[in-house]
Amino acid sequence: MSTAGEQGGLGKYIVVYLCMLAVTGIEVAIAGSNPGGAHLLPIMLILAFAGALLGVLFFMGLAAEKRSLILFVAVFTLFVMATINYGWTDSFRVLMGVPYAK
Amino acid sequence: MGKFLAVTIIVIAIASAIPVVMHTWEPPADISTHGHLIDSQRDDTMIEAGVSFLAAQILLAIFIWQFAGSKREGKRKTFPGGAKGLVGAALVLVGAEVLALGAFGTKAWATVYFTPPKADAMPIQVQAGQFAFYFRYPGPDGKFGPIHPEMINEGTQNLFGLDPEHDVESRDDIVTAEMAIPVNKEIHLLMHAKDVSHSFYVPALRVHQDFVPGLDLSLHFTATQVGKYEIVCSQLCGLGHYNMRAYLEVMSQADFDDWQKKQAAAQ
Amino acid sequence: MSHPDVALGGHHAPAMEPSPFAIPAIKLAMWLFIISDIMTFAACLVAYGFLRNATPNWPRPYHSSTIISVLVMTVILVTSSLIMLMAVRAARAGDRANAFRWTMVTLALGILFAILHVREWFGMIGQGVTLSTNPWGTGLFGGAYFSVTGMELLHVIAALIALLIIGLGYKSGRYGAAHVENCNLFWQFINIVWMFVVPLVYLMDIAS
Amino acid sequence: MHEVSAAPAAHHGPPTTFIRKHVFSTDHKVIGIQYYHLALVAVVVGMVLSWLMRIHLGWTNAAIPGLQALSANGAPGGVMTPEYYLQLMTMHATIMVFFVLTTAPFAAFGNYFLPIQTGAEDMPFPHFNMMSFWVTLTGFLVLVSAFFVSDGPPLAGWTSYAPLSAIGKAAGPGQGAGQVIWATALGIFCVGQLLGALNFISTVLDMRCKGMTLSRLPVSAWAWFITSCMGLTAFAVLMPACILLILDHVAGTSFFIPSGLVINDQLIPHSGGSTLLWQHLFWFFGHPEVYIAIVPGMGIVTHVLVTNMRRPMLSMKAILYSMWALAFLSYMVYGHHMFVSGMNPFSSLVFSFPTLMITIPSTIVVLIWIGSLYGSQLRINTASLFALGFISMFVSGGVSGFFLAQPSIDIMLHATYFVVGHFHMVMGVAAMFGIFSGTYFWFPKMYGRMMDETLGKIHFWLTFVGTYCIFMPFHYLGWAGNVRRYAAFTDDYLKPLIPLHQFISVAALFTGAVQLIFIYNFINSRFRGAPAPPNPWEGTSLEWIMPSPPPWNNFGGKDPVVYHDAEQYGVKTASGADYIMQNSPEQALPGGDGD
Repeated sequence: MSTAGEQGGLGKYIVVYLCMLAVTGIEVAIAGSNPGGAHLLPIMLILAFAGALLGVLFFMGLAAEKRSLILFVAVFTLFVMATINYGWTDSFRVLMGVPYAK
Repeated sequence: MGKFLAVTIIVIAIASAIPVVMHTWEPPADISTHGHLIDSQRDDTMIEAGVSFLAAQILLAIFIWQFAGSKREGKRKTFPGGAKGLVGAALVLVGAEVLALGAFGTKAWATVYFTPPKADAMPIQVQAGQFAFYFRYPGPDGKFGPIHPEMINEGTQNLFGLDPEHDVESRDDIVTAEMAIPVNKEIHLLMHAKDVSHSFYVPALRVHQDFVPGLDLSLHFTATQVGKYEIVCSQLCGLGHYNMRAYLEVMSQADFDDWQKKQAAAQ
Repeated sequence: MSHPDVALGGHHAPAMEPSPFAIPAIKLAMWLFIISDIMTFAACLVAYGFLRNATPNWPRPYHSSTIISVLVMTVILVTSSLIMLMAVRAARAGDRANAFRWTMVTLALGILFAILHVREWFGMIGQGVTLSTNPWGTGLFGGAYFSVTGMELLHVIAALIALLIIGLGYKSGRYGAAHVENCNLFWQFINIVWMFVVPLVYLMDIAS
Repeated sequence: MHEVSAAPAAHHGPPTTFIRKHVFSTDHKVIGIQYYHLALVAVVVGMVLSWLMRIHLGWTNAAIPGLQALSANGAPGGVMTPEYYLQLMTMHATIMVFFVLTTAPFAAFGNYFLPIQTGAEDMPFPHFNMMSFWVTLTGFLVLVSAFFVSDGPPLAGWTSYAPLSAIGKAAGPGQGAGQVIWATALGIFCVGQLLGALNFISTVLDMRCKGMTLSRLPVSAWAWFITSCMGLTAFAVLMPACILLILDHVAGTSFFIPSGLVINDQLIPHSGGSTLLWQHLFWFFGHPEVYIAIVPGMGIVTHVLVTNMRRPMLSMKAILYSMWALAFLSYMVYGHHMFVSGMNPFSSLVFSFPTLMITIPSTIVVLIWIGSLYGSQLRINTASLFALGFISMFVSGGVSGFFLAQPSIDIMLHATYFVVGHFHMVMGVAAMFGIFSGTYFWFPKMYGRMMDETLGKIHFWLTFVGTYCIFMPFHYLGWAGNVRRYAAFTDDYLKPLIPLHQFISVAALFTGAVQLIFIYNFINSRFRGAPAPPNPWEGTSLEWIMPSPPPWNNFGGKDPVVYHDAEQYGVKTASGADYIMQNSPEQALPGGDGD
């Protein structure tokens, strides 16, 4: 099994830990100073992905795994996650396409 | 046994093709201005699909005939061109075929959905509910009064939930149970669902669109033949689904004006 | 690569082809479960986003007190994740006592997180938020809020039970280091979901 | 999640009690057989429902004897009401899609043969595997219980489009408790399949015996692996969708119910939800599900064909890559179910092109099958007959996809019998032929006895012709604009089509009756068939190296070692056989047929 992570001290983990907290802190700062607005979503998503990526790579130890597992998880998950996003265009239509109802 | 299977497959393939070639079962004849695009796209696809179907079935049958139970000695024959040839053929021929179909088919789709109705198109609102269609004409002012769902009452025949006391636009609206339209005039159909999903399917008109509750969609079309056609519901809407229909009467402009007057008087 | 001890055990360890990912079967299964769970959460978040996007005037009820509570919860959860890593390190080194201790600290922080979460729920309920109604606007808000965070909370509770069972089991020698590692994966995954829940469910809805 | 420590039962010695052996068994072979029997029960239920529906469609006012006893409300005097027709249709579709087409080719055969084909003693998580079956069975029982609640099963179809499925009782009979039961059953089913998929994937990746490299895996194992990958993510989306649907029913939420709906002059007390959201979530699962039903069939058929053609496929790689391509495309095309159901018309084009692309891998697979027949020494037996029938059905059902992939043509064909014919041909009958092929092929291994070939062949011929007689006319009906899910045909333009419906009904009753031959053959051979030799079809993969049925630990405690891929057919060997088993170190002599 993977032995990576046993070498090296806790230093790496603490850096990641601080980064994850910092990501949340940045999110709060941005959201707090800039309430509302659709442009908030992409920023939030990018930050959340960055935080999650740190977690997956280091806390879950994916970075230390074999390349094949990294590829499998990354390609599989990102592909399927991307394909579930087809529906968005319709959410805009539900928002705007109601001219004759009350 | 193998030879028998080969013959059976060929007989089935040809028998399946006969009703298509003979046009035994056809949809109602097209009465719309855009329908020929759909029909020709459909017929082109039928040629390609039919050829693929017959070719595959017959090839399958021939090889079964030839090789079932064969016990040849010595060198085996492999399919000329081998896997590379077959994969190449599939990629190139089928790829080109479906791309072409997709690209040309876009035109028919775009005509129906991507072109806005003309400015002088006649607006008609259709409301689908379990299990009937109702139609609303805006009347002389050309405007529909707003719908108040809480006022919908079938007992008092307030089918659209109109409030003529407060809404000026509602006062001259005409509500009918059948749809009459003038021939050769573009109709801008505004679709509203009262309860669950329904569909507006007029085979003769080559028009098909679901009603989406909470979302008012619109369609536009022009009928070119006077006559009486059926509007049916094709989206499962409950126990009366099979029985949900209305008639579409395509009339000359003069007849339509008369009809509209008569309906207005009856309101 | 001596995974038979984990995947098989017992008297007979057959010779196997190596796994292409070089991880034992139970770790692979955990990764697969996480992939599947990602889709479950993705579906929930897409549903939430879809409805939210399609709703004008989505309520924005959160004030600084909520956000502080969420921040505290985040710090607790991320800290617990870090501590869980200590348990994994100890388990890898074969240090059962320490691994158990760190697992229990993680468990305690996890319980604290869950309690704060439930407290926040009660706070919301106290303000009149139910699955179908809320004082601020569209009734969808409550349904979306409770279903997304409920899904998260459900995972937290499942993970807490797992932490307890695996922690005790590892201490008594019933489970191996691989189980602690798997527990870590699941716990980290909850942390990662939280990274999305915080901005999407809370921070986007700060009252203006 | 953490019961994973449980080592395979194999390592604790064979189970001794009846319950551990046959009921709560962790042996993948027993679980496979349990799944198969579940599918068999489900398919009989589903088929009887389709009989009732077909009788009603052919002769709308006919009284069906005994039907009143089943549901006094649904069929007063034995004459089916329109709502009862829709309820039976919903149950027919749900049972067939989930508990037959997913369960039989994937869970049943996959459980039994995947570990054997990889050379493993068992799956890595036998307890999960056992749970997977019992959870699935629970799902089935919950679903069937919908027949016995007061209003009966739901009538919203297997797609359960909201808001019909979400409003509750007011929307129609069965939409209250029945619909909740339906959603609950599917949610449970998803859990069962998740447990199965975890096991399948880890078996293929981590449980291969020495020498069984990934490239030496038999094609059927690959097919189950690909299917598991789809199942892993597709069912994970259906489950939350079902939970949200249940919440709409029982907790008053409005995820799928928009504002301002009126039923019986009453405003529905829900607001703000979106009906399109259900369609997106459902079809995101729904399209991969279709491939979950068919890809194992493709694997089984390829496996059966390669054994009976006595030669390797022209290119097994092409088949494998095509199956992978189908799996990938299945996530990108789901919108073709929604071309005219209110989706953004621009999205329709986005979905249309990948849908058309599906034709390419499908064509590659069919061409490789047909091309491989050329020059083969095709053995005709029931299994290979069904495999050939599968190809024919797959082609027939596949070409109608040309039409349905194009949004413009879909304007005419959407929600007509053309669609019904298309998916019945491809994922119904073709998948069924795959199941039959697998059954006749593997029955000797699973039960230790041979099936009766004569009865099997009679079964094939009547089924082959019968199913064409049922489902080809569906296409003509749809072509003429016959809308599906109608309890009766009262429209003027549909009346001329009724004789064709009657013809279909007769064919359906006949073909259904023919299946009794299969069931008789199955039960009779199970107890009175000739004892099966270890390798009746002279196959090469590992399931054939052990006696039939294999012992409890598959290989008798000896580890097989693999030297070849599973396609060593048509070779020249010292013993004179034309094949080399995967575990035989023997090398082919030069001058073989295949050189």
